[in-house]
Amino acid sequence: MILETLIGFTFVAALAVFLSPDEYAGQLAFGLSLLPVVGSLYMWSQFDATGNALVEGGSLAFATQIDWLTVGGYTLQWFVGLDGISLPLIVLSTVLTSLAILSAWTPIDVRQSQFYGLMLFMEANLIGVFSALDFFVWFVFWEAVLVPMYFLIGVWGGPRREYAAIKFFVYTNVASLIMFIGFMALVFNLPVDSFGLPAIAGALRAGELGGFLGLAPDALATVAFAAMFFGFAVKVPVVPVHTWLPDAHVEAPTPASVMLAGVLLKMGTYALLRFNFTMMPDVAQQLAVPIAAIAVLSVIYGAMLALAQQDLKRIVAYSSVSSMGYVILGLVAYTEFGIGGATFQMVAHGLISGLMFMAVGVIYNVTHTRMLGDMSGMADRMPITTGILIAGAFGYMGLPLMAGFAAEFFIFQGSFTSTVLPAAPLFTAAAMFGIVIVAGYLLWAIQRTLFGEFSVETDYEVTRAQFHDTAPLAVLLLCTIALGVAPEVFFGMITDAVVPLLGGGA
Amino acid sequence: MVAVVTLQQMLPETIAGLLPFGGLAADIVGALIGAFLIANFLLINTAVAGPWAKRKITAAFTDRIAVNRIGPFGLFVIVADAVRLLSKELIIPDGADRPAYDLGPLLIPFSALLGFAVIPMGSGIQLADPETGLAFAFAASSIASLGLMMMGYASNNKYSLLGGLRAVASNIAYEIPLIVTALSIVVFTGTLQTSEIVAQQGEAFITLGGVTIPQWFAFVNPFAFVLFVAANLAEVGRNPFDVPEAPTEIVAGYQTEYSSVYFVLIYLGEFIHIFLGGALTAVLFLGGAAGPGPAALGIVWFTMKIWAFFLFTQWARSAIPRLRVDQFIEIGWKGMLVLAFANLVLTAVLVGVLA
Amino acid sequence: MVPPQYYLVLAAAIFCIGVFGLLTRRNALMFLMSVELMLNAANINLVAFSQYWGNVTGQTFGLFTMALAAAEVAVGLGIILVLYRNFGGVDVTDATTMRW
Amino acid sequence: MATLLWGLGALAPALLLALTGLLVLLINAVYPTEDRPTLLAVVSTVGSLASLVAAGALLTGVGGVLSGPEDSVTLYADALVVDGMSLFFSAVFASVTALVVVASYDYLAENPHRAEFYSLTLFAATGMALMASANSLAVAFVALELSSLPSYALVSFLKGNRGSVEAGLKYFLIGALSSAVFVFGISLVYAATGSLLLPAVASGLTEAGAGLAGVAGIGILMVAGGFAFKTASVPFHFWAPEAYEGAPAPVSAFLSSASKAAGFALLFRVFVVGFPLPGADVVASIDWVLLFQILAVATMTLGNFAAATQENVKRMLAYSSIGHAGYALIGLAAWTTADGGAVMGAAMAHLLVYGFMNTGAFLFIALVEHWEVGRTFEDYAGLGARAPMASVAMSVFMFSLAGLPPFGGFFSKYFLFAAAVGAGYWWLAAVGAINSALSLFYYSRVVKALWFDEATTDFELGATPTALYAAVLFAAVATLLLLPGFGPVIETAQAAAAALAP
Amino acid sequence: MNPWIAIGALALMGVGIPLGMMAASAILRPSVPEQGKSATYESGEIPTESAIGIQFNVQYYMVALLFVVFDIETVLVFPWAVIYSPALEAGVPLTDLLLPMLVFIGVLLVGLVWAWRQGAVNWTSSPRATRRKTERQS
Repeated sequence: MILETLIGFTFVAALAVFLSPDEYAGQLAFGLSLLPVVGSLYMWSQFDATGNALVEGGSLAFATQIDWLTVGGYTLQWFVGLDGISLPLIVLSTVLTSLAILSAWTPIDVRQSQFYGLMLFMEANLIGVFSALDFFVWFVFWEAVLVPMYFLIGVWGGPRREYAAIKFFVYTNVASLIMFIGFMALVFNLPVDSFGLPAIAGALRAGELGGFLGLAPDALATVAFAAMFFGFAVKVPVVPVHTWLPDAHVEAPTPASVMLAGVLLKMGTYALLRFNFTMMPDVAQQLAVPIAAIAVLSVIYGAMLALAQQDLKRIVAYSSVSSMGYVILGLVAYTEFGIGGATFQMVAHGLISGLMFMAVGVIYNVTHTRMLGDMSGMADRMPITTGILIAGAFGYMGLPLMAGFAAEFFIFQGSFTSTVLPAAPLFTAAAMFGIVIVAGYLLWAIQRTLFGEFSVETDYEVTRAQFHDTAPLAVLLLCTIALGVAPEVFFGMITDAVVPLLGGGA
Repeated sequence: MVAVVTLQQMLPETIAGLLPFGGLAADIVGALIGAFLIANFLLINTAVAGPWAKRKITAAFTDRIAVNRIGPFGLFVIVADAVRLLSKELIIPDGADRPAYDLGPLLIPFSALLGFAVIPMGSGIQLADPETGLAFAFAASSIASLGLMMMGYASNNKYSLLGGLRAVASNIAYEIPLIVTALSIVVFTGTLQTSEIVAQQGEAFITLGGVTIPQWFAFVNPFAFVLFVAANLAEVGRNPFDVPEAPTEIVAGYQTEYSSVYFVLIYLGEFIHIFLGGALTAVLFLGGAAGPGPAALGIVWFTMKIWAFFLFTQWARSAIPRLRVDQFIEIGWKGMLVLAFANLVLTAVLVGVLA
Repeated sequence: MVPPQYYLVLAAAIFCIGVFGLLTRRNALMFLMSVELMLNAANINLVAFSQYWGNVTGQTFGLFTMALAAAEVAVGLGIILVLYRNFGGVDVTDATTMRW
Repeated sequence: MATLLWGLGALAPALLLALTGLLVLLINAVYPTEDRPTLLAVVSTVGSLASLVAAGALLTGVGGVLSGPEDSVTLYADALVVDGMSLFFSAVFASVTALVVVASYDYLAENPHRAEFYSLTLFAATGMALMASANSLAVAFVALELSSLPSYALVSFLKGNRGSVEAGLKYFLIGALSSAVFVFGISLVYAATGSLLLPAVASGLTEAGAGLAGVAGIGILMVAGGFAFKTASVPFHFWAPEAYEGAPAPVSAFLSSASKAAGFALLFRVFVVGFPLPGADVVASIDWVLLFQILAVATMTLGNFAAATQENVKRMLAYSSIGHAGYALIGLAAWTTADGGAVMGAAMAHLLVYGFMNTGAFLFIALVEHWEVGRTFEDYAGLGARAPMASVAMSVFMFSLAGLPPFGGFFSKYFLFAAAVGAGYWWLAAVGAINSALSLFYYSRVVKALWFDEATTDFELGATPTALYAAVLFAAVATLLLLPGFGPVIETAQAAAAALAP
Repeated sequence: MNPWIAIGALALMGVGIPLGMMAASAILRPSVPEQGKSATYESGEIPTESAIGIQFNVQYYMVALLFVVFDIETVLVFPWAVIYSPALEAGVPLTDLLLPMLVFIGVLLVGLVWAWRQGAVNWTSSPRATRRKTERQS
């Protein structure tokens, strides 16, 4: 019941904050958001699941399974539970949400209660997405995450917020529709009587898929895989369907982009792992080459684009596109280290990109510009912030003893030794080349903005950021370092959940 | 009982029987002759009633001596009046709405006459006896209000328009009580066939000291009788309900602009209408043509009954003051309607409980 | 006895006349009359075939149809009255504050 | 006597509505001069809620009239039938009526004819409840008129408002025309079959009215036309935008939700029970499944595309309700004698959910009209900041109408389309899905206007109308709760629909 | 024989006799057209504008609507009244015969009472009349 309690409490908290007066909304929201953090950490401490939730033989933690309704021979259930893959992401979402709320105190100055209410609403749905094990429960939460983000971008965003919000909404909804249709095409041709993901995964892995509209089972599986891959790829996003991301990030207010980069992107990769790569491993392995190609393309192309940007936020945004490329590469490698590292990278990148966006936001709060050319020598005035920003950048570059390093190391090790991916070393090498570019543009950007002697055109005195701005940065940095030093805390349970997947393949 | 029961031969059949030839031709000729006879019978009644009896009665009420020059008791004044009126010039007012202006006067005697088609007049004099006789009689008699409206509207005269409107208002206000009251009788009889209704009134109601009172519905349900007569007064537009004409308010209302033969027709129609009201009263409440003596005397009794109703209207005309229009309408909707429904429901309940 | 097809033809003809009037007249009252015509066409069918089938269902329904037609006219006249008050006419094409 | 009273019990949902209407009239007759807003509103609300409770109770077998949604009883020489379907729809009508009555308490703030409004609404609802349980074409016609005539008066209720009068006129003209067509169609069907009772009509069609087969076909077509008017679907749809835009917003809510649902209730019953599909033994009928496939596609496409081009929110909603009529038509368009229950039940469930979300949307418009803000998307700008709760509710309605999770509209649409796929008409579901995706565009315009855009003019909202607010919020909560609580709804609906199939 | 033949014949008479009288008068009567003779009568004054299309008391309209309602209802009562006693003799229970009609009339009466209290059947509502009414009540 703890999961339901968590989700329900967060919904109630969202409503309470929504109705609270604007002055206290921020403090109230932060206070309330601490409880989910405690809850998720408690679940972590009590975590006792083994194996993968969708593969037979796995056991779930904190699972509940209640019949919801039965229509046309299909039973819908309220079915939630955790395994080694979902727990880290839930911890990530709760932690990141409360830090994002903290970081929103300064920049958000209108309609605060609505803003924080939406943030908590989104958090509740995120917990749902990462814990749902029935397709409809999962889909409802999945779609429900989009709504608050739509409002967060559209109401509190920058000058072109409406364009960005609607672009984000349309992209993701169309993607969801295609994915939905693909999945339905699968389910209606499976001998299952419920939408429980384990049942469907079991049936699919057992190859019980039937034909539809004259399509042979294999062809149908391929089509559905493609549809679902597309649907999730838009969320990830990977090149070439990434174009909504920079707009959304640039226009979104800092806390929103923190959530977007830190958690929402992970929904895409999480879903890819859960649906495509868990349920249809053989199709995935047939399509390994194109997928890996897309992944590498995202890595390189995203990095290149980042290199070409003037806007700090755009730089981070594109860099996260390239980081997501690593995740997909790790997934398609189908090795313990590959998928495990990909999952670990989700968490790591969540923390680091959150850190980066937050730091950029802090600087923006003070200078009201994000353009490289407009500022330099920030280090003189904001030593702490800049220090943390530099640390984060190194984390991005995969500096040892940081989470990024661990994640990318795992991924590359996994993909290098991949058996299902032809010419794996080639792809790996190409992706590694991405790191060089990352290092390049980040160092260059930092050098231009933070060092040199101070100059910003402002009509007021640039001072240090307030404590509640820098505190979340510090916390995130600590987390990053902690994960980098001791990846086992998550990696153990992740690999435990990943190993069963590999048995099913080929 | 709902089945068609022809109690006796209809008048046309009798005539057709006398004709040398048979078949459809005989039916048609017989019908025409019968219709002609009945129409003329009514014309005679009206001729006596209109120019002569009306004046005599009014004079008697006002303690005068009316027409007494031409012929015995001035009876020939009828002829004189007829010639006088027919030979008057016909003046069509400016801006009269022409076809309507001419049709109106035609409709009134037409509707009144048509109503008589189903009335059993005793001694086997009845033109037709359809299953829906009563409904037909009411339907035919209410065509008149259409004519009144046409006249009032087509005369292009404000008094006439008011008169026409009032006429329609009065007709619609009192037609429902009239019909509903009649229905309370139908609840007894279970049929709309006039002859059947009359026949059922032949049975004995109660015997008081050797005198057998027939089951006339006037005795069975006097309340309905009173209502019916009152509503009938309004329908034929006589005092105290002659608001539509109201010569002292709106100078004869819808007939203000009519002269010569049109005036005659309107007059004729109104009197036949009075007789029709009397006939319906007789059929529904007074045992139709029933009376002491041989059945052959039926027509006499019938004539007496409708004349009695005529006398009643004339008495009312001379004795009772006219209502104001607002009182008139409100009595209709607030008084008569409610009473009529109360009567209907009560009758139904009683019939149901007693039966 | 008249074969039923004749009644059908008659009713159809009256119905079509009603439709024609409905399409050609712009006066709301004319519109009402045309609708009455169409309803009466239906009544002809009902009564005729009530005799043809030998049950009174059709006739009874004819009564109801009349009643409802009258009620419809009552409401319609009310609406036309307010139409006259608001638009100063009973031409259905006068009332165009909203585009079709 | 027993049968009579028992029948009264079985018809309680309809009778309660009618009695409440009469009671309202009596109250107004007792106080003809001063109006008693609270008393009237309370009486009407209690009455409609009582009807709702009665429907629910009968549906769950209380009173022993029905054993369950699949059971059915016929009353009064089979002229009326009370079964799961009729009670299901009665519940819809009752709840919509309750919402509308509560909402109009504020909307009619200084209108002297409050009592007339309430009684007309209740009488129309009575007619709808009777439509849902009509087992004879005669009752069908009478009930249809009983629900239509008060609606004409309601649409043109604001006597001084030209828009309202014009709307009433157009609604009335089309309504009179279509009712004439409807009754002529009935007369033709009677000519061919010699009966008006639906089962008898069905058997009459199977035994073939000799040379009158064609007549029956034309009659069925005309009857379908009459229904097209009531449900505001092609080809008798064009009154809807005018009527909904001009009418007082609560009335628009009432018509576009309850009246439409009533039309569908009757449509489903008449065609499934009365007009068997042409087959081996059926000679005199038409393939109405094909007919409704054409109508459904035409209706939903036309409605959605027209809605996408509107500037006036109320008019947009009117067109969108035409589109939803198209979705509900799938209930017949995908009908198969084998398992029509699934798809038709899904359509019924969709109509129920639609009843809440669409009523709520129109009531929000009523709220805005009450504040005299304006009618176009631009006028709605900035409302989100001024009336957050109501705007949240409106956003809920919009997303739910578009069929997005996590709202009731998602499930009702999903199960409708899934049932269509299950019945083999996957292309119908595809068209529906495409239309829903399109509808998201114009629904989100409202949300965008509410929350994103800044108010062009700095306006202030008047005092908060409590009852109207309560109605809107209640509708929103219902729309939300219909997602987790969808189970019983869809199960009841499908059981009832399956029981309907011969 | 079919009664309607006879009725038709009487209808013929009903049209024929008036037409005959018209013809007779057409032969007898003079025609002297004269200025002002054909002016409509308005108490001897020069008539003002035409009487067609003048506005009159809206109460006429109210009454007409009331009539429509009750006339229709009479149409529906007719068959009931006819079959009432035969059905009783056929042994139909009284309640089944009577109650529906009572309910029907009851509903109508509610309508009538409402219209009454709304003043739909009050012809004049002049302030003087109402004042007198109130005085009478007090």
